[in-house]
Amino acid sequence: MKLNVKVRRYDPESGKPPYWATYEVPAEPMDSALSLLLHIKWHLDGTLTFRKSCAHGICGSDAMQINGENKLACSVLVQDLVKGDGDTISFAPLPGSPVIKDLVIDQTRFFEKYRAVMPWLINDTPPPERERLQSPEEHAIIEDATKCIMCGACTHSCPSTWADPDYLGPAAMLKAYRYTFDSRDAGSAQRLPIVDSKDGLWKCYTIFNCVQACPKEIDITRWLSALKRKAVTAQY
Amino acid sequence: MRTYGTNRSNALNWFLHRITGTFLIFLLITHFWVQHYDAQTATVVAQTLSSEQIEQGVLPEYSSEARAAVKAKFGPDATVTPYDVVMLRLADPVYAVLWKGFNILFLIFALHHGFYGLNNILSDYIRNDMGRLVARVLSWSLALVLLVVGLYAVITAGWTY
Amino acid sequence: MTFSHDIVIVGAGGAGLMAALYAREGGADVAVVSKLHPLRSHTGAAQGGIGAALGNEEEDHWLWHAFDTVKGSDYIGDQDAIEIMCQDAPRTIVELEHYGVPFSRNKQGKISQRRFGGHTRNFGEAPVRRACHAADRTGHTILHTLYDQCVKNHVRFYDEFQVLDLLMTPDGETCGVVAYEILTGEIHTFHAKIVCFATGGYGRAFKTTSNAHAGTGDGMAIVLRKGLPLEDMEFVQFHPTGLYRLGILITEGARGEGGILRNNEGERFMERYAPTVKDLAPRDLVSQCIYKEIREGRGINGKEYVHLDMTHVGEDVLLHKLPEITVFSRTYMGIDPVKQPIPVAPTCHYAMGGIPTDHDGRVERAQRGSTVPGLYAVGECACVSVHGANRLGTNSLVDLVVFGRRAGIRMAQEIQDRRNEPKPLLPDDPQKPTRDLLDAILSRTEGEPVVAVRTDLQQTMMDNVSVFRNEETLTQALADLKALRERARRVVVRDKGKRFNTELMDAVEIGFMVDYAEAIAAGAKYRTESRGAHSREDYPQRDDEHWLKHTLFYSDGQGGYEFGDKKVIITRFQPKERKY
Amino acid sequence: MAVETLERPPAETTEAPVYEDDARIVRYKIRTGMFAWMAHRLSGIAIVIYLILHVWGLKALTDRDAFNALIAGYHAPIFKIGEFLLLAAVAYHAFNGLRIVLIDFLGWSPKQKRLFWTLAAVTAAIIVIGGYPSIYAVVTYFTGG
Repeated sequence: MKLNVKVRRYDPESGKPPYWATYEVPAEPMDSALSLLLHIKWHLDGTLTFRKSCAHGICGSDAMQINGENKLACSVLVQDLVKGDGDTISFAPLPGSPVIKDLVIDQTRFFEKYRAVMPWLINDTPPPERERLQSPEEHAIIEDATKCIMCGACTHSCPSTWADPDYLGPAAMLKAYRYTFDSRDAGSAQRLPIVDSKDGLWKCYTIFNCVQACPKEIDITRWLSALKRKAVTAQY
Repeated sequence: MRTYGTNRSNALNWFLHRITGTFLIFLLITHFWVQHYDAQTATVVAQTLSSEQIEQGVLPEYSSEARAAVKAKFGPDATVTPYDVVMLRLADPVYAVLWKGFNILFLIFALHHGFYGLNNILSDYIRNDMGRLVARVLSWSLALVLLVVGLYAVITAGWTY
Repeated sequence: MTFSHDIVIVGAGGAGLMAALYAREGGADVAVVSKLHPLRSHTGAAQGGIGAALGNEEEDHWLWHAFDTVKGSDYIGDQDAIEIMCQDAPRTIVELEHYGVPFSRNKQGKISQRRFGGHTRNFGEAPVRRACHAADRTGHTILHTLYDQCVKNHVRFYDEFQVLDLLMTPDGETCGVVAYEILTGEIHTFHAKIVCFATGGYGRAFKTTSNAHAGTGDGMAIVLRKGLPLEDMEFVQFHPTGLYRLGILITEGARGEGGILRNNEGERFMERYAPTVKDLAPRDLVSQCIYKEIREGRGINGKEYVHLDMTHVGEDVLLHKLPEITVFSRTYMGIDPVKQPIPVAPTCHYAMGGIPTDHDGRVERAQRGSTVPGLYAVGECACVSVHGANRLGTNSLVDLVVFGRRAGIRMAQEIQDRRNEPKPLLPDDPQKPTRDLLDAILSRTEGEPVVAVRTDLQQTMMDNVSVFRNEETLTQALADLKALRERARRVVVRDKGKRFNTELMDAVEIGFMVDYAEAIAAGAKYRTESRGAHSREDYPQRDDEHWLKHTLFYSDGQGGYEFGDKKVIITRFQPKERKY
Repeated sequence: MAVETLERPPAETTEAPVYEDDARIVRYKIRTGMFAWMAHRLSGIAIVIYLILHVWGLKALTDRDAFNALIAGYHAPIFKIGEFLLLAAVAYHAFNGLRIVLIDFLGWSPKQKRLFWTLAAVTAAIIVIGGYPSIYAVVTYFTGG
């Protein structure tokens, strides 16, 4: 079938603001959305710019807004986006961060927030000779959160992030959850004050856009709620 | 690089917001019931008055239960106006303390819940810190004024009756 | 602009981050320069596990692991290096665990282990549970944890900087790299005492691959262009179970958890080829068997794939131990592995060969001991050689972490030893060759687009240099590559801008790809025997008399090349026939 | 120029601008969660405005005539419609608030969509039953009943 692919283009060197370009692209129902962009770049317009790498949903390069919703381009198929021949698919950069060019956003702020939550295991007791023990039940608490690929689809789908760019956002706070609830971690006294602040947890209004956008289907809101409860109990 | 998350905890306010919210559901149900559905005490009834009627001072008509209760309390000559219906509850000292307590609690919870929520919205959409501070001071000042007005009204109601 | 650091690591996958982390902990000033953000590295795609004789599930011994690795390598892996790797693996995994890697656990709370192809108990008796794993996201969790630790330890990251040239003094001492900042289009010089390549593999030279779009083997080509050799490039691993047509990896862990390969008759054909370990035979063998089945007309529906049957292992195992591949099958094939078999075919997966190094990651110019001052290589782009002619599943991650760690420690030590020396002087105008290269591409207005050249390159490599090769196909491939070299020099890009010009980088990469593709094809033609993943139809036997040696490929950069030999080190396990 | 870098210095050429959309509200596909949140905010704002007027109105409690006039005013048709809208806003806000509390306190996040539709049905029922008198009064007023 033939599809109309609308792409939000922005060329900083032209001095012009972003605009929509439309391309006619042949596609099969089982093609990924990324393959449409690759077709444009390789055969129609080499100037189209987007990030890509593994092309099967694990590296997290190609999160973007597809048909008005944040998705990983490589993990969503044409058949799930359109009904048939001549339909339109739209691609835009993730909303809420500065655009560098076309579908490429500046992720500086996104990764600053990640760094801010101390995303590493904190445990000052000398480690044992062998691995630290962790029961399967304790592991299960954080397993869902360890699936995160830091693609940014969640943070850039959050109305709180759009409104306030300083909001830490779901991705960073999920990292905070992942380490704080790791049975091997002893750093919650340092990490919790960061997420328990005006930039943190309390701007999560359980909107669920992040859960909807997450390509790894992580129930982010569930884990952020657990982090909220922990922050409250840690205070009193 | 900007430093994130350096101010004090907001956990208590967040927690209270949910607690007050939950309580407000029950307080509201009671409030609604008493004001609208309890035939004896409802001051707002399912009746419509035209603007001419309101200008002429026409008052809503109350149910026979309400009229009977008012007359039983304040004597057979008592008029049955909205004010009297309210005073029915507040004139009895024991009952009044209960109701006043209820209303004071309701007032405080509603103001905290409402204005905390409002502040969330303001701080979401106002980006600079000064703007946020101004909005916060103004909105909480308003809440304080309302608290004073409300407390005064609830506490003094019925004193002169 | 010139940036100055003690150590510059090129590439931020598992090996690069491991080296960076340990070098940083050793007190060195470390910069990691990567063409992708580190978390986008392809280590994240490693699924099934990382092998180590921890013995958490049953008795295991590092020597058994070493034996399996040697046998898996078809006896061409260097046994001293393999011994180091297998001995170091348990300790390294425990260190990773202490860094926070969220491994799956068994009931005792220890790291859970499972079966994997080629890993056996007591020198080949039966499959053993050796692969430590985090569900089927093992590489992903290791990559993210290492990045977290590097951030904690203030490793300096230069993300989305593509390294295009290696800088050496006239005496052959390493002094830095030249990189192109993709964001701004600026060229930068990195001045360093030590440069370490960790640029990964080259799967994108083949049409069907499990590798990322970024897997273009840049580091190998850059080193090759400096007159340094590439070792054993003819050994290219095809993973037996890639999703049909897409090449997306279905982990060997799927067979480790009980998955069975079946042909169009529903027959479990691996029983015929490897009666002891059956579906858990090493990858080279399974890939060759699948190709044989297909050639003999037993592909499913006459097409070029077979079935990976997981329907009997149960929904619980699929959802909890193999969740990713369950999702892949559902998303990309529309197949529910709980109910239907998965269509699979071999997919280009791993480069056994690469930049020759010693046990500490130091690059060697020719024979053992001929190290290049200040130059290191680790990970898939390096060849220690622990994988020989065929890598065992899980051993890539072991290679990354063990030799990444060793290189990191060694580099920190070297910086300590050389702390009073100044950095070697940069050459005059170090950026000139890079600038010229880019200007030439940007100023060209007539020519072919990159994609045309790349497609043809991938096609000829797939047709002629994949699982089975012979004199004829390899001659064809070399002829094609000669033409492709000329075409790659004349590609034209439409994007002439400075900001995030990925098309320009594609044009540079195609030049790299031609260079090492030639090393692969020429090496395959040179080695007239069949060994491991290198299967010559015209020389079907292994020939230890002539070919129990490594090949070193040197190029003049113009299509001329020559070979050198390097001895294989044998310590405990004498070569014998490889049967499973 | 050689730089001993601790943190990466900014790139030299930064003329080409990044495009930053300053909008605080973004067009995005509205699913249950975001709908629930938007409606919660809007109803919340409406209720706060009502709260301000209502508490301010309490001042009349100290004056019999003023209070009677105020209550009489509440029986005008426009206020009857307002009364209905208030009920709708309060009922929605209360039940969605309950949903948020269940999600935050009891971790009911996996059930949030089902919870939304269940509570939406309850809310609709309450609005219909509770709002019937107000609507009936307005309708009879306008149809001259």
